[in-house]
Amino acid sequence: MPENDNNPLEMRDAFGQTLVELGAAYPNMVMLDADLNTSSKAVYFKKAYPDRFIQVGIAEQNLFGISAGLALTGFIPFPSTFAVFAARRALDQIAISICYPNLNVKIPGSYVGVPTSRAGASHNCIEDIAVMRALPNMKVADAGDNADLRAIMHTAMKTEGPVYFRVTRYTLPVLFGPGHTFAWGKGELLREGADVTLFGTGLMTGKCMAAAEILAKDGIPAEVIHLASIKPIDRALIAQSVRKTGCAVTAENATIVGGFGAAVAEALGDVYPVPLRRIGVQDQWLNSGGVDALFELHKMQPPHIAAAARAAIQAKLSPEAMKGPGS
Amino acid sequence: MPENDNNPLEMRDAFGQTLVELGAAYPNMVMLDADLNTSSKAVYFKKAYPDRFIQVGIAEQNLFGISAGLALTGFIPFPSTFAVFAARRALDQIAISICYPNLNVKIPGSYVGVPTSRAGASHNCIEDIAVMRALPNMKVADAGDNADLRAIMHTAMKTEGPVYFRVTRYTLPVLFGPGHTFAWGKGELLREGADVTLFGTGLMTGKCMAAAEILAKDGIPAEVIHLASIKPIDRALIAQSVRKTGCAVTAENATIVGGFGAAVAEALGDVYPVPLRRIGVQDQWLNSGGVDALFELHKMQPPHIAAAARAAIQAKLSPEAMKGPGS
Amino acid sequence: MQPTQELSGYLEEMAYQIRRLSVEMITYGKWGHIGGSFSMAELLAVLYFHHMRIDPDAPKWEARDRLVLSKAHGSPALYAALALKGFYPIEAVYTYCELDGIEGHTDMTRTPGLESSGGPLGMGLSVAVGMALGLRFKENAVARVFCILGDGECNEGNVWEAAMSAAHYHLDNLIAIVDYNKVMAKGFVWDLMGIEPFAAKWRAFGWDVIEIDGHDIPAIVQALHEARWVRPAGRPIVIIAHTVKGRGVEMAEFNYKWHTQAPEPAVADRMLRELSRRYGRAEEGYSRLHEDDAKEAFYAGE
Amino acid sequence: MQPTQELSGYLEEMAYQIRRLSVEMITYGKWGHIGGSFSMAELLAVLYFHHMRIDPDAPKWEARDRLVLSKAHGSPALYAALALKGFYPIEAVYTYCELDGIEGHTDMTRTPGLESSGGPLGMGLSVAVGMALGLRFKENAVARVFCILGDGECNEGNVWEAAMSAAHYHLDNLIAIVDYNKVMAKGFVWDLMGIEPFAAKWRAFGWDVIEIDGHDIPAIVQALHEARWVRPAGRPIVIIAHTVKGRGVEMAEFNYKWHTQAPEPAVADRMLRELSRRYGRAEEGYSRLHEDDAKEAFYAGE
Ligand SMILES: Cc1ncc(C[n+]2csc(CCOP(=O)(O)OP(=O)(O)O)c2C)c(N)n1
Ligand SMILES: Cc1ncc(C[n+]2csc(CCOP(=O)(O)OP(=O)(O)O)c2C)c(N)n1
Ligand SMILES: [Mg+2]
Ligand SMILES: [Mg+2]
Repeated sequence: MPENDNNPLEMRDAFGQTLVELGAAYPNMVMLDADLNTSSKAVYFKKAYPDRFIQVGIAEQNLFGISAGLALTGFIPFPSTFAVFAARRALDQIAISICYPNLNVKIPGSYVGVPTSRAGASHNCIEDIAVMRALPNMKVADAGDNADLRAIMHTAMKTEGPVYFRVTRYTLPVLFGPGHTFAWGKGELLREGADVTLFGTGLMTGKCMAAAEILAKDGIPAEVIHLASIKPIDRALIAQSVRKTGCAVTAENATIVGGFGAAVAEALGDVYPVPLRRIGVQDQWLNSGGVDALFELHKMQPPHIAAAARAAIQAKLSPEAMKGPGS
Repeated sequence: MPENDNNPLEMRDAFGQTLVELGAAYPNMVMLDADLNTSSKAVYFKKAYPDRFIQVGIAEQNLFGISAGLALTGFIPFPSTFAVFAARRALDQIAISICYPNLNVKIPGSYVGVPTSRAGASHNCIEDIAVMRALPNMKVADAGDNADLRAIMHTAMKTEGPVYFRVTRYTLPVLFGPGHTFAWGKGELLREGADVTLFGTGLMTGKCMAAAEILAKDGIPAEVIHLASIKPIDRALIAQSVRKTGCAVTAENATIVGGFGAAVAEALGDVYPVPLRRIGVQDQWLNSGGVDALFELHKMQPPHIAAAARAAIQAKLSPEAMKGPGS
Repeated sequence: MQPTQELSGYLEEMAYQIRRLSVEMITYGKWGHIGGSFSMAELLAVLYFHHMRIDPDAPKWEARDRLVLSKAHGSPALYAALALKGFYPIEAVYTYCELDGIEGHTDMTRTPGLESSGGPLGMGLSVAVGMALGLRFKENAVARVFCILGDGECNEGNVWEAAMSAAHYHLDNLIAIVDYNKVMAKGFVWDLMGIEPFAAKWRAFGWDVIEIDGHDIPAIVQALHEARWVRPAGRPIVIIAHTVKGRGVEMAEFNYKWHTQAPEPAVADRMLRELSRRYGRAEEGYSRLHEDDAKEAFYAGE
Repeated sequence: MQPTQELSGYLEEMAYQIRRLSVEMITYGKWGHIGGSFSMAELLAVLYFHHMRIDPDAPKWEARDRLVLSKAHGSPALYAALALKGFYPIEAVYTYCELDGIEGHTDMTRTPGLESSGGPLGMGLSVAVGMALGLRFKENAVARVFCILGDGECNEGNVWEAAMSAAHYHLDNLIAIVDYNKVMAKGFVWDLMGIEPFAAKWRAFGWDVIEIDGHDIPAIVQALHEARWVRPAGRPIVIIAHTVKGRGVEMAEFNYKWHTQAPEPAVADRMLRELSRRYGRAEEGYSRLHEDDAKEAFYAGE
């Protein structure tokens, strides 16, 4: 079942469909669920391959431990739960039972960030990028659209070792054509521009594209780079772009502390330091609210990205203006 | 029992002694242990105030949940376990039962990083800084010596809300005099220098001081700044220093992904971007070994810091040389 | 300790209002868990309007009883009970899931009367153990700590860590109540992860067990009385309340599809009318049926 | 299934060697857990030298039995068993806790014969459940998965999550063994966090229980035979092995102070001499007593 780019699905449905595709190609793939399959859409796999679907109940520690055991007997497990429960409830199991022995487990983190919205702070996952990135051996990705998610999942299956990828409960605008592929550590230049680079990951890349339009109207050419692969990250492309533009903005559907923005900041410090503005949840709990209201509240909409881009340009032009709020 | 700076204790003993001091000053302080008190040195408190010591057995999720309940009935709990089990095993409980309602719980993370040494990768905690920093409301600190730890603990008691601080199983060289104090978001300039700034946290600050000596012998004046307060971090002091030196090195007893180095990289991107080299565990598991052998293996000794400083200076002087390994 | 006819009637009315308000807020908030709110309506009614020593005018009264809703997705029913009890105006429930409103899962910093924050299952009993220990330290012999758990929630290991420690510390000032409604998020408990023999598990973990019909108001009154005044003998007490998930409207009963789902306003209207008929009240539908609602319909599905 | 005199003697010798090598490697590595290594010496001896279907020349043989050491701090005893079995040379154990050597806690990527990596308590049974499910998927009816747990470890909720799921999936190809040595890291189990009634807990979680003296070799042989061939009836099986922490040298017996502690070489020498006397062997001390050891004495304490 290929995704239908003309009538975009919610990303979680694209996730479910891709699970079915992969299940056909990999007879040793098994899906595990902790009582959330019709929400996460692991249910697609359950319906297609009931014999390879394992329900563990509401027990996330066990979910990941069992997955380790299945990987050790030759299966490729997809333990599925909400991202908060992967990143927080079962972190020790993911770290030691899975990452440490580098087991072949693919972990989808469902219900990430703002679009989880009304469920509130305990469920609107903002810390998974920071947390998963900190684990040695773990690879981390956040898809920009459904085609990207599908490509990530296909690549994940061909990658030996643990992978964490985010699945959003949201319908994303189409960014990529049908032939789209994904490779670890490779970013995608989506739009060229000379004045500032907008680095997006996950659903925020679409908002970066919209921000670039806003900036273009003001005569500011912004470059947009999509970095679905957060770990490893495309340091070469980052360096190449900021060497031209001289300043950057990151945008992620997550906390700006330690996550994607930090990954770019680390890379910039390593390869080419420039002023950086980070868009995302500003170290607050992501409480309940409507999706758009939350994007607005946390200043994650295209106009906010555009404003951050202007601030970055300003900082580049007048180093004295770089004194941020802290100085 | 004040710490004895002339005959330095292992930091965990300074921790134990300070617990006893605080227990005298705060009758509503309670200590919780998950079967590790003679290792963590929570045992000092247990012996002094047996009525305020609660053993929960080997059950870290429960350890932090119970602490939330005690905080809600007016106590100031110190739930104590190894750092890995706070940061990984009980992260959901720390995040939602404690941080989210901003409860007054003080969390010591014992046995951090390299000096945990022989216990091996599952116990040598490297990800706690990245993980704890990602939680809204959480404050994070890593002491440079025993006096610093004592100051952090005293300040933590006067701070409303959750605090995470690291306790090392190691004897650290003395950095601070007896009148030493600690304030959130305040760094300490330990040595002035014009060519490069060495930002240290935890036991790595001492190694930065030694690195500065090495550099001085080569005629390179290095500035050393100790940032025990990792979150919040002293952005003003960071900016002020790098505006002068133009490049920096961070050094932490933890993974360089998402932790202290990332916090500094984030701050630099915000306020004054300069080339940055990050010393710490390079995104690998910190397997068993002798302490010195591990510091050597992971290139965390003063000569390595000095070499990183030279590389940072090089990058500052010839921007083209800034192309790091990734570009 | 049989309640009077009058008391039972009053508590029944409160259970009815809890159900009504749950539907109102879930529909208006466009998100929430009907099944698990309905199944504990009688439990909350008896706790908040008869058994618990609490004072809405002094929500932080030191000697009060405390309730931790561990199955925090059942928040609508609790928010309704707190509003009906007078902790805040009834109107406030219509801010459910709104910015700066009442949080989808429980956030104690935003809602008076809430004793803890939650969302992730399995955590609340530990918090309750901490409170019960705290009360013991304070030598408060009267106050009780209640903790409501889901049956599916009891899959979580954290529950059993807490259970073990409560027995170890002889916390007979702690009363857990399991809303044993036989259904979890995506199916029946026995199908997804069986928990039987359930009472035996609690007993083996050192608890005293009382089993009741969790919709039978006199039985609940009696069980709580017993748990507070008769049973305490150095063991924590669990009331296993056999309930029906979604109890109140037929389409939701024992049906996991109404575990999490906001009804369309028209469906809510039908639900509420059915509810009033069941209770023998004058038929009354959804109060905001015709309100022009500009909110996105995002969470209507599961 | 009484073992012959000869078999018992051989298994006793293996238990003896496991204890000796544990002391050797902990002393030389200057870190490690003597008490919990000693208490399971007989269990490992019977498993690795009699019961388990494994082949050191084909460590990844698909149809092999598997053992997950959930109490991974007991690694010295397991490393000893694997070395004695021939998975690697005995000499390798002297790299314990060294750079690029055998890891302090278990790291399966470094040590042939290890079936999992560990360190944090409470996780292993889940991994074993996954393996048992995996074997079921593969329609391997013969292989068994063993999992050794500590008694203190059973405080961990993760253990009970795993236990519940093993019963739910009728995994009678899974055999858990609890090294019930009555002591955890800092004291007695009943004092720090009581787990009794312990067998009742497992039964209430749907397991079949066998209780034995975990130092009685014929009893272990018999229990494993029963667990593998007699008991399977759709329920996972737990062997509660009553043991003595530190069993083998008096100073360590039932003494939490030897839970984690590397002995000074001279103390190790005394320990090993005592051990040989107890086993009626010629007195033999610490093999590297006089070796000039430049390694830091860092972890000598707890
Ligand atoms: C740790 C955790 N895992 C998963 C969820 C998602 N979730 C919310 S409610 C629910 C089902 C709860 O079932 P049960 O405990 O039986 O509650 P009730 O039937 O009373 O609604 C699940 C899986 C969660 N909130 N927390
Ligand atoms: C999750 C976790 N918490 C704490 C520890 C530290 N620790 C190592 S061994 C041990 C005591 C184990 O006691 P028990 O399970 O009884 O094992 P045994 O007596 O067989 O050594 C503790 C607390 C750990 N390894 N993992
Ligand atoms: Mg239920
Ligand atoms: Mg023990």
